Amino acid sequence: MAARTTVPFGPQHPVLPEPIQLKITYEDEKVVEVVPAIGYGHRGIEKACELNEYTKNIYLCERICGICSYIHSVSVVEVTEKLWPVELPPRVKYLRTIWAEMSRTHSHLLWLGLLADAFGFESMFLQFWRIRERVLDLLEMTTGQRVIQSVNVVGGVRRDISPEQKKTCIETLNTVRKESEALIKVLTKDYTVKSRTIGKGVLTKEQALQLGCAGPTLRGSGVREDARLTKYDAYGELNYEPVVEEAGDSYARALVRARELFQAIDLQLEALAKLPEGEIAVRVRGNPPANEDVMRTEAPRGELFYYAKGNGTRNLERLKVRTPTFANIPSLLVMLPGCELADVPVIVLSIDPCISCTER
Amino acid sequence: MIDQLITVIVALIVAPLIGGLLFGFDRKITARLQGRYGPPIIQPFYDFFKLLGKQHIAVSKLQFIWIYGYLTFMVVSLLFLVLKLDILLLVFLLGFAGVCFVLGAFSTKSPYAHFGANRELLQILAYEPVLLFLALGVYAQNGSFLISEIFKQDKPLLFTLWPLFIAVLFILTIKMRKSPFDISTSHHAHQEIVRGTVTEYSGPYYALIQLVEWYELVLLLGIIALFWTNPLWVGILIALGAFILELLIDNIAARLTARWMVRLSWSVGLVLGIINIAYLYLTKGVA
Amino acid sequence: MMENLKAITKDELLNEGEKLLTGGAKFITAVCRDLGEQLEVTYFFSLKGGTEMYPLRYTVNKEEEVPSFSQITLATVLIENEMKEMFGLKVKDLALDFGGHLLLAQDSPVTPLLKTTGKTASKGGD
Amino acid sequence: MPWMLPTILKNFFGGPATRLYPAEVREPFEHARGQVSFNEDKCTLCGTCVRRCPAEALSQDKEKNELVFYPARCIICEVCADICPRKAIDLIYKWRLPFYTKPVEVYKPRGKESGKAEKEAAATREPALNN
Repeated sequence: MAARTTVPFGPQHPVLPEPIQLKITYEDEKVVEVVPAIGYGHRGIEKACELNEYTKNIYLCERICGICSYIHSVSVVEVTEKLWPVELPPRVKYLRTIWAEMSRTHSHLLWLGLLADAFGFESMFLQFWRIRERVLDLLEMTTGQRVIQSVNVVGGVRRDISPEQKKTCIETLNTVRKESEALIKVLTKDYTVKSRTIGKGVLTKEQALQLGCAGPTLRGSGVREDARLTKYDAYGELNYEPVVEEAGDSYARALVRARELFQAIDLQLEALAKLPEGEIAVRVRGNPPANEDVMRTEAPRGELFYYAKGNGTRNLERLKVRTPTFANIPSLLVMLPGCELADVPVIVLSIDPCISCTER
Repeated sequence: MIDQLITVIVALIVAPLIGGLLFGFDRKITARLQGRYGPPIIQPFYDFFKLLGKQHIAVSKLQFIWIYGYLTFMVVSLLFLVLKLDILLLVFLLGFAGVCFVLGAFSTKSPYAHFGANRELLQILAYEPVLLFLALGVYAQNGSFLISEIFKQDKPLLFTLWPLFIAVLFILTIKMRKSPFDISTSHHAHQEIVRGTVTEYSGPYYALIQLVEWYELVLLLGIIALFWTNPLWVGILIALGAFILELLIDNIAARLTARWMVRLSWSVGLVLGIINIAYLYLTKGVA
Repeated sequence: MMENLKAITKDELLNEGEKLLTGGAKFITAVCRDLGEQLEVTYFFSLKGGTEMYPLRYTVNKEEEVPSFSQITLATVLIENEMKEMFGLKVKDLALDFGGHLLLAQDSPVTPLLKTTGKTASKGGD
Repeated sequence: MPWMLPTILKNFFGGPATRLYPAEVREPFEHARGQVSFNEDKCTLCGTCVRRCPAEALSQDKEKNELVFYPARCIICEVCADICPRKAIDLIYKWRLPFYTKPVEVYKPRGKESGKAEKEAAATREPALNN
C-alpha cells in the first residue's frame, strides 16, 4: 500500500508551535515532498523602522524575536553606530559581549529542551528548561528584564554590572555548567537519544554552503564559519574558536549547540574577568549621516545580518534584517524528503526554526 | 451466583476508581521525577467530570459504535479476570478491544488519527503474540487455561514463568503508552501525530476513552499480579512495583519508532516466551 | 562604509555570482532599495569563514525584468520572492515562485516597501 | 538509557524546583523593571517623555493640563524614566496585574506651580544621551 497522504505540519496546530506551514506529502510514513508556506506572522517591521525615529528602532527590532532579542538589539544599535561611526568605550563592548553570550546560553538550553521534547524525552526537556531559568534570572538581575532586555542605546548601554552582580554571575554560571554537563552526558551516551538523531536529516558540506545555511546548521556540516570571527564587540580580545562538527546530521547539530553552550559560558567568564573599567555610554549627537553599512552578528541560531542606510534625518532610509532561519529554511527542502514521519519534528527542529523572526 | 454478581458489580465500580487513582499517582510521581509539583492525586477525576460536561461533537457516527465496543470488550475482559475465567479468551477479548480502538480511529478522516491507527495496529502486532504465549505458558504450567486454577497452585507462576514475566513488562510499557513506546497516542508525541488515535475524540467521548484506559491499567496490573497469587498481596505489590518501574523508564528514555518497537518485542518478547514454554514442555512433559 | 562593493549590471549578476560561489563563497542575502525612479539591488556574499564580504550591486528601472539567481542556488529563492512582493521587482525564472504570496496575503497592500505607495502605518498597541 | 537516572532520582528526593506561583512569589531583583509610576507633584508636562516613548503609550493635553498614560501599550523600556528632566517618572518593581479592559490613566501634573523658573531650565536642557 503506497497511499499518499498530505499532512499539514503547522501553522496554529500542536504539531509545531511556530507559524510555518509545511505541506508534507507522505507515502505510508515516508516523506516524499515538502512545500513550505510562511507569512502567517508578518508584521512589517522593516517598514515601521523606516517610519520610526532611529532611536525607537531599537525597541522595535528587539521584538523581532523573543529568544535572540538581545542580539537583535545589539545589531540594530551597532549598525546605526557604524553610520557615524561612533567609537565605543571598551566596557560597553565587553558588557554587550557578556549579555550576548548569556542570551546564547539560554537560547541553546531552550533548544536542547525542545529537541528532547521532539523525540518525547519529557524529563530531559524540563530539566534543560530548569537550568535555563538560572540564566534568565541572571539577565533579569543585570539588565532588569528576563526576555526583552531593552538595555542598549546608540552609543552605549543603560545598565552596568556591579562587582556584587559579577560575583553572582560567576557563581551561577559555574552551577549552570555543572548541571548542563550531567545532561549533555545523557545526550551523548543515551541509546534512545542517539538512535533518534544520528543519521537523520543529513546535510553535506557542499549542500550547506550552496544553500547558504547559517549558524549551527552550517557548522554542524563541517564549515568553519561564524560571524564572531569578524571580531565585533569584544570577540577579538577573547579566546574564541568556532565549534565545528563534521557529520552534518541532527546529532551533529545538537552537539554543536551543546559544545557552544559550554563555550558561551567560558566566554562569559573570560569577559567578566577581563571587564575593563570606564564609561558605559558615549554621547551621540545629531542624526545618522547619509551612509550605508552592514552589521553581521552571530545570533544563537546563526548569522544575523543588518543593513542600514541613513539619509541625514532622524529616520533611516532603509533597514534590512535577515534572520538566520530565513537562510536555513531552504535546507529543509533538501533534508526532509526521504525521511520518516517520526523524524520530521527532529529534523525541522534541528535547524532551530524561529518563524516569527523570519517574517519580521 | 449471587456472589459472582456482587463481584462483578464491585469490580465495575472499584476498577475505574483504582485506575484513576493510579493515573493520578502516575502524574504526581512523574512530576516529582521532573522536579515539578504536579497536580493533585484526584486530578484525573476532575478531568473526567469536566470532559463529561462538554459538548457532544460527532465527527463520524461510526466512531461511537467502536468506542462503545472498545469499552465493552475491555470491561468484559476485566470481568474474565475477576471471575477467574479463561485466560486465553481474556487475551483474545483484549485483542478485540484493541481492534475496536483502531477502527474507531480509522472511521474518522483525520490523517493524524490514521497514522495513529496504523501504529496502534503495529502495537497490537507487537504485544498480542506475547500475551498468547503467556496464556500458553499458564497452560503448560497448570494444564488448564482457567485463572481459578492459578489461584489453586501453591507455587507462584513467577518461579517457572519469569522469562514471560519480563516479556509482559515490555507489554505493560506498550499498553501504558510510555516512552520508549509512546508511539500511537501519547501525551507528548504532539509534534508528530498530535494525539494519534484519539485526536478526533472530544468531550464525553474522550472521557469514555479515559475510562477505558483506567479499566485497562487495572486489568494489566491484575495480569501481572497473577504471577504470584498465593498470597495475592505479594502479586499486587509486584504489580505496583512494575507500575513504578514503568514511570522510571518513561522518564529516562526517548520515544522510539514503531518499527523498532515491533523488532524489539518480537525478538526479545517472543524469544523469551518460546524458550520459556519449550523449557516447560521439556521438563514437565505436558502435551 | 561597505568594503569590496562592486557595481555590476543586471546581466552580469549570474556570472559574477557564480564565480564567487565556485570560489567557496556563501550567499548571505540581497537588499533592495527604492531610489525613486529606480531600484537598487545588492547581493551579499561571504567568504573566508564569514570574515570577508562581497556585495554585488546593480540598479534597474522599476519596470525592467531582472534575472533570478535561484537558477544557480536555491538559497536565494525566499529573498527574491520577498523583493518581488515588497518592491515589485520583476524577477523572472524563479526556481520556486510563490506568486506574490510568500509573506503577503490576498488582501494585503501591494509592494508595501516602496516609498511612493507606502502609507503611514497606524501605530500604537491598541 | 540509565544516564538520566541520577538526575531524576535527585529531582524526586530533592523536592520540586518550581514554585506554587500565585501563592508563593519570588522577590524581584533590585532593579527589575516592573511598571511605570508618575509623580504628579514633580511633572511639569514638558512633553519629553511623550516624544521619546517608543510605544507611544503617552500623550499630553496642554490645555487641560493632562498627561495620559495607556498601560496596555507600555513596553516597560524605562526610556521615559531615564530621560525625564524632573525625575518625575519612576519604575517600581512590582508587576501590573493582567487586565480585561485596556485602562487609561490620566495625570494632572502640578509641577508647574511648584517651580516655574526651574521648569524653564529643565525643558530646554538636553538629556545626557541622545536616546
